[in-house]
Amino acid sequence: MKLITAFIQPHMLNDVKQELYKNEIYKMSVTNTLGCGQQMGYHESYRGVDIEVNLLKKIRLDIAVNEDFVKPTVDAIIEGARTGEIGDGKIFVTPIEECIRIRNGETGRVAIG
Amino acid sequence: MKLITAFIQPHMLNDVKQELYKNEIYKMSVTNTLGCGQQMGYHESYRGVDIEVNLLKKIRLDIAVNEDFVKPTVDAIIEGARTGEIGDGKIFVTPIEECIRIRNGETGRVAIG
Amino acid sequence: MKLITAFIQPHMLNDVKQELYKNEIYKMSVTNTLGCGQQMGYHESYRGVDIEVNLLKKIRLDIAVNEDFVKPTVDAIIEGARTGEIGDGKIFVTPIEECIRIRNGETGRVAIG
Amino acid sequence: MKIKRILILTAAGLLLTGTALFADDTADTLALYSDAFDMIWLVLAAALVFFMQAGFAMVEVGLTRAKNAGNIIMKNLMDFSAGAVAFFAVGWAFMYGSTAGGFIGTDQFFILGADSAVLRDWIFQVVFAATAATIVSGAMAERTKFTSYLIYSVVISAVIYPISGHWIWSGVGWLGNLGFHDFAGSTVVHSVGGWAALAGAIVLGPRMGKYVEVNGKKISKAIPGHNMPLAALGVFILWFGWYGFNCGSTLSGTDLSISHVAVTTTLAASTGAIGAMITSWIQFGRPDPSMSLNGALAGLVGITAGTAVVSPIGSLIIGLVAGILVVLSVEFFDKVLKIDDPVGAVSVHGVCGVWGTIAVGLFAVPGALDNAGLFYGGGAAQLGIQALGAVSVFAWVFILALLLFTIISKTVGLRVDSKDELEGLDTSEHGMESYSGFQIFSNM
Amino acid sequence: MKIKRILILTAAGLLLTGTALFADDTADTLALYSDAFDMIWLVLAAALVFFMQAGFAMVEVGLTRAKNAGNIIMKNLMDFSAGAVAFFAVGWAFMYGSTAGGFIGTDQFFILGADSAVLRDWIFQVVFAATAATIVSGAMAERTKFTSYLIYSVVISAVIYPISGHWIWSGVGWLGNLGFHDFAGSTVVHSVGGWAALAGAIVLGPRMGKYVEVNGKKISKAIPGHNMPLAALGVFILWFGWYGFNCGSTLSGTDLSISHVAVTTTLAASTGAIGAMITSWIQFGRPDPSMSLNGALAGLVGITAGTAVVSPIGSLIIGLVAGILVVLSVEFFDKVLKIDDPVGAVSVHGVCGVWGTIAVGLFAVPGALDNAGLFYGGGAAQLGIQALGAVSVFAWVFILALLLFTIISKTVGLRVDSKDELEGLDTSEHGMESYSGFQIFSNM
Amino acid sequence: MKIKRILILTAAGLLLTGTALFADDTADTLALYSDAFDMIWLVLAAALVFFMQAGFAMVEVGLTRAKNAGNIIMKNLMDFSAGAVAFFAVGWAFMYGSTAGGFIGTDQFFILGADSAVLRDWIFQVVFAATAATIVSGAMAERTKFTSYLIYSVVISAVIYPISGHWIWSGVGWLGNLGFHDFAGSTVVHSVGGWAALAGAIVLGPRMGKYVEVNGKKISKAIPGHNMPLAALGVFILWFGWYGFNCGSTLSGTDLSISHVAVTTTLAASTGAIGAMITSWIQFGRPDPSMSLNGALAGLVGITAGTAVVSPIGSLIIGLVAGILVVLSVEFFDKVLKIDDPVGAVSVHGVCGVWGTIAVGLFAVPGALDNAGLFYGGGAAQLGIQALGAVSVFAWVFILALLLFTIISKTVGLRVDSKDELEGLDTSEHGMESYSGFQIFSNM
Ligand SMILES: Nc1ncnc2c1ncn2[C@@H]1O[C@H](COP(=O)(O)OP(=O)(O)O)[C@@H](O)[C@H]1O
Ligand SMILES: Nc1ncnc2c1ncn2[C@@H]1O[C@H](COP(=O)(O)OP(=O)(O)O)[C@@H](O)[C@H]1O
Ligand SMILES: Nc1ncnc2c1ncn2[C@@H]1O[C@H](COP(=O)(O)OP(=O)(O)O)[C@@H](O)[C@H]1O
Repeated sequence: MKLITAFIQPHMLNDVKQELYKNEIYKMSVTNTLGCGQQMGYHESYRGVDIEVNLLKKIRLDIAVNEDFVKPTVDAIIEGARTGEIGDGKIFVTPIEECIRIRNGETGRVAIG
Repeated sequence: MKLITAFIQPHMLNDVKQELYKNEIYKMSVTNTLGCGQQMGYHESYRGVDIEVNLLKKIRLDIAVNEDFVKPTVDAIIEGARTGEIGDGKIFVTPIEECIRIRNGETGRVAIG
Repeated sequence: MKLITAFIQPHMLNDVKQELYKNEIYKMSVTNTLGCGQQMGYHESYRGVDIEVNLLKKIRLDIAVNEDFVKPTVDAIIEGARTGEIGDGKIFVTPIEECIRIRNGETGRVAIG
Repeated sequence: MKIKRILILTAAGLLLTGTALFADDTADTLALYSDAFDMIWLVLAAALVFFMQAGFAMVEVGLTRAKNAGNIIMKNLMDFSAGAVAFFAVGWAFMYGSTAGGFIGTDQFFILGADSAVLRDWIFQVVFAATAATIVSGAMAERTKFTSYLIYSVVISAVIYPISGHWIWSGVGWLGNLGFHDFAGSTVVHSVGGWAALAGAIVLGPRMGKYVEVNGKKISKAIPGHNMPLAALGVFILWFGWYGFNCGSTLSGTDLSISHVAVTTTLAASTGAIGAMITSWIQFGRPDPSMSLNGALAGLVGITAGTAVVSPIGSLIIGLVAGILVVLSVEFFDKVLKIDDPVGAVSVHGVCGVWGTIAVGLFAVPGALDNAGLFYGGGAAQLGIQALGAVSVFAWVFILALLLFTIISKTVGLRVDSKDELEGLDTSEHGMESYSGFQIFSNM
Repeated sequence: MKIKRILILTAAGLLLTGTALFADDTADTLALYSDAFDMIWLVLAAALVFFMQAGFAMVEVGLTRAKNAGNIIMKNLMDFSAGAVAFFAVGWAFMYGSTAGGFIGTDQFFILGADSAVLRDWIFQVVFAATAATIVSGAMAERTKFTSYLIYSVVISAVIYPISGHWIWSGVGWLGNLGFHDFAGSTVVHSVGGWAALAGAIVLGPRMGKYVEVNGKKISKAIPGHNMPLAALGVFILWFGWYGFNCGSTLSGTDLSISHVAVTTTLAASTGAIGAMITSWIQFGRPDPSMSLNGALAGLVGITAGTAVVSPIGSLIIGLVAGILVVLSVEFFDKVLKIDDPVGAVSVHGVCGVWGTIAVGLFAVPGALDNAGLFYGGGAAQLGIQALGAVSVFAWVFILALLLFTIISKTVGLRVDSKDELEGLDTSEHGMESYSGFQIFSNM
Repeated sequence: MKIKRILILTAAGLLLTGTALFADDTADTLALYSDAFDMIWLVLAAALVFFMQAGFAMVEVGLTRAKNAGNIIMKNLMDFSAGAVAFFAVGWAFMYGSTAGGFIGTDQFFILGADSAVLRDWIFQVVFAATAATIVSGAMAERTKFTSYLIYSVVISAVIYPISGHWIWSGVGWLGNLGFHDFAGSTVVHSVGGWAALAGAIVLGPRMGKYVEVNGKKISKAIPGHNMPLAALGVFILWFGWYGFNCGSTLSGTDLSISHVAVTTTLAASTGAIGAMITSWIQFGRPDPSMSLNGALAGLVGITAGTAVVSPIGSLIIGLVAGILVVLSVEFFDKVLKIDDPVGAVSVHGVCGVWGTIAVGLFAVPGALDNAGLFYGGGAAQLGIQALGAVSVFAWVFILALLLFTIISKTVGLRVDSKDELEGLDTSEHGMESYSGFQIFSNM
């Protein structure tokens, strides 16, 4: 089992969700985050004083899947989130050793979906 | 060392905390998140237009523990969070390779607790 | 590739960022979280009723790096976040199996930076 | 000669007529002006009192949780709207119609045939009725069924408030006849609201998680309000509106005691805030903002009855006591009686309303009423009447409201179910969120 | 004898003079007082109407997304500021200057040479002009270029509003001469704002993500507002300000119909809220807060034209219908016409403004106008005139505004680009955030 | 004959008596009405000015960080409450008691023996004193010890404000006697507040993180405010209240210059907002909301001194200049002097207060004062007096406040410790959070 963690542009979330749904991936967790990557920050100002904003608003997506679902999931995220511009974001895949469904205590592959 | 990540119902947090305390697990991190799982979303409406809410409010719990604490921790979470209904949530266990206490630079098993 | 996850005091974020920049680590994700560790909670009160606050405001930092960057990153975080007092926080290192840049599909070591 | 005499007579005659005509005209104009003073005074005061609805809404929203904000707003909006229609249909009639034995008014339903003076009085009175009604929503916040609240709103504005109001303010009511003095409504408005709130809070029971058993002992837990700036804004709006509430209660724009009322109102509010701040500082170790805000309101409620008959120094003391009282009372209801009143409505309006009513019997300056207050050597006569009034209105309102809420509870149900309460009433009752997009810990 | 006669004559003479002098003095004082009544009445009413700007700002902020809050505020602040200067320079002249054929005023630019009475009238009128102007910002929220909005503000306050205003309120306008009755501006102010808003919303097009193609059918998506407590506060402020708006429109502080106006205003607002609440309950299964808030405003807009000439019972009905209408109208514009109006400005001000105007022809009580309303047996005469007025003003405003927005759109551009819209106008237009530090899901 | 003559005489006599009686009655009524006008005018104006407290609270809350919101509210609530009691006890006496050499009042402590006219004046004056006091809290926000702020509040309301006020407004003060003109308090109220704020900000030092050394150079960092909608609401409330502030300062409800005051006030506020918007646009490349809001206030402060004596066109210019000035001044204090004033109180109230005072010497129309303004050919006489007044009050307030804050700083301490400042004053000073449940980046 793998945990797929993606950082994407907030306004791409809807498209990503649609792509995931198309691939029958319905389970995920979504968190607000601030990101600093290759994308340059931008400048705001407040009362005439410049603010360098280098932590940009991002969405963090966590999706736990079985091995065979890793590729479809990653592809779906890319499909939904890619614009080709800096700031599109990044995907990390990490191993999961165990997964438990709280409701009934099921574990492992069956619990993840 | 393992990282136990649980997604639970927001209003079960207190019960889960109590169960963890009972098992002498005091360290944890709590994050607000939105989740999409087996639990169906619900419908809100705004000014007469339907909104399908399929990202439900969830709490993400991260607890880093030594191996021998994995089971008690998982059990405590289940004990606190289970209602037997869809939406109860899920627990993921992932490996941690290193753990460092910032205060004094301690690492490994002693640092985690 | 490793994922370095640090929980630090909110007001140390700036210092940590400066230290990371010094070590040419520019990529990171920052999330608001609540933490419960060795640091005792404190007491607020509301309308005369005591509130025991044991979930303290923390910042969660996620930084994905290649192996050779693990030590500099950890050191930089410690440099920036350490005051020597309880509550300084903790760093966890977990393995990453894959990393993909959404923009161009690059994977692995080149994608992380 | 004759001609001259005739001339003189004619001149005098003309003079007479002219003067008379002029005098008539002038008298008419002066009468019109007198009416105009009362008109603009009462309509502006009514507008100010209306604005207090916004104040109540903001205080209640601010001192409760984010997940119920929309519901509270709806309750505040609709208790005014439904209440105004109810007061139009029957409330006014019960309050100011021809009396039946000093207990209830009996005509003028739908204020039919009202002239401009009656309409003026109605507009000034309806906002008072609405104030009494809306006080309750705070004490019943975060757990009451919306439909049930609507029913309650209509009943208090149509029946409960107007009848005790008739006793005191109709000019022919039994309490008023006894010499009971409540200038702007410490009892008529605030206590009525406060005691109805108490009944509601009792029948409803506390919010989930408010009182928790720890080692067999129920202890009170804090459920912090989510928006102090709005709560503070609400208090400032209420204080602002109170100038209409109290000063307007001269009922006349040519009554020069208006400034006296304004001064005592201001001073009592100030010492109320100071009193609550200091008390909270002593009790909890820190000056508590939400208590200090309550303190200002407590001072205002406290001075409302006696504002025209106590001296500025008297008002300082009345406000200070109200400020101290409100903190102790909030603690008492919460920690001892374990009655859950999220915004302190019972303490602010009920308890301090009674204090204000009683204070008239203590601080009334000589000459203002038939009897001076106890502290001015007037003996306990006025005090006794004031106490009688406070008790009578308490009994009337509390019993009726208890009945009303119990009936609602047994029939349509008074409380949302626990899942809905946890989730928040905005979603369950209105299917929406009040702070869409904001990330909020909804488990609190 | 002679002496006596002389004495008498002298006495009478003195008397005559004395009385005359006294009468003169008194008359002067009475005239001054009359002016003073009008002065304080209109200035206070103007202040109340000014405060409605805060109400509009809060309603619009509350019903839109957090990422555009600062932009909305800027629009509300600047449309008043720029509009006031424009109305000072030319607006007043076009509205109240000597008429050219009943169509437009032609002098008094910069209100030069104005005496205290004209200044008084100007201050009361400028806040009405600003109300008309600011209505539009809600309908055009979350996607309009700031510069373009500024241009629009100046044009509506300087030209569009004053000219149709001249037709009706100048005393010499063609519509007024026909007997068109719009007491406080259901048409003059609210419809003007509403129809300009409609034109703006059409030319602008909907917000991104508002209408989505699903299986070849465009369906409407909800874009929830981010702050219901502020929206509610805004409505309470507007309602409060409306006492200045409607009651002040007696234009005289000695007009005893003020209380009548206050009563009908209150009742219509109440039934407006009730009507919208019930309609939303039936239509959507739940009592919708934002719709109920709109309902109160709809009731207020609806009663504004007829407030002085309809009975309290009439006002109850007018408000109720407005409350029902506003919900249906919001749905119609959103779901059928697919015109995106984030706050419902077109429905509240345009549609209910027309309803209020028409309602005069239905509910005017006998004696109030030349013709009684249809329901009082006065026939359709007044109704016809009212309809004519509503249509004329619609045509004038809608066409001109359509033209104006199209020109702006083709030249400076009316809409921000899509990246900026997604990101939010606060950052793109003003380089700042409105809720710094708060964690907000900005993808909504 | 005799009888006839007697008849005539009697008739004339009767007539005389009747007329006299009637004249007496009428005169009494007219005098009462005159009092009534002043009464309702000043009490309503006072209520409006009181409401400005809410405006200040919201502006200050909005322009600072979420973690200090509750503290700011407490400061605003308590500076009024403590200040009102102080002004009651001694402030009024120092300001309006019998003069000692035109420098200080010496009797009427506790306004003992005040009749309705004095009470009326007191209520109108106390809200002005409170305005001066509350201005300071903004400049000292986010780092001041609550106890120390309380001490300051009492001293400014009891001593500093009343004494310079005595110089100008008592009718017997030395500055007033020289012909210094400050209609509603550009100097008396706003500059006093502004200069005390300056002293406070200097003694306190900047907030942590406001000025950072980069390469040996201190540069200014932005610390964004957390709630623009509330800041905007605050400005609208202040503007609304200003109609009471300025128009009420006629001190008479029968003074027909009220409308003139209302017009110049409105126009100056408008051009103030416009001026600041344009200046910020030029300076920073974008129209800045918080600066534009400051601009409206700057225009209002600027017009306050001259509102009754400058023409509408004059007011347009005064406001515009104030709007430009406020932006430049904010930048100057922040970037050049490195004095940290979170809400721009020094620039808005201090600098623009002086500008408004000086502007009287430039724009006073002929006939309004002894000397016309410089631009109307009246020479520099008035200008000189105005400048003298501005400088004297600056010296008086700034030195005294500097002393006061230094003493506080050396004794009880003026500033919270750095850990508390980082954590936020809500937790450290009041043990609570203002936005419980909201997820907020508290590291900002
Ligand atoms: N090495 C990393 N560690 C943690 N988060 C990262 C890392 N690289 C990227 N991110 C996250 O992904 C987001 C997008 O990164 P960005 O630099 O825009 O991607 P790209 O390199 O494809 O342009 C960042 O804002 C950050 O939140
Ligand atoms: N595969 C997954 N990947 C990421 N998060 C998940 C996954 N499955 C569940 N979750 C998280 O757990 C929450 C609870 O899931 P739910 O479907 O209600 O559990 P159950 O399957 O036991 O009913 C979800 O809302 C989501 O936040
Ligand atoms: N075992 C753990 N699991 C998850 N989070 C932890 C753990 N230990 C510490 N944390 C996080 O780190 C933060 C700092 O911990 P703290 O106890 O203050 O560190 P220290 O032990 O160095 O004093 C905590 O508030 C929590 O968010």
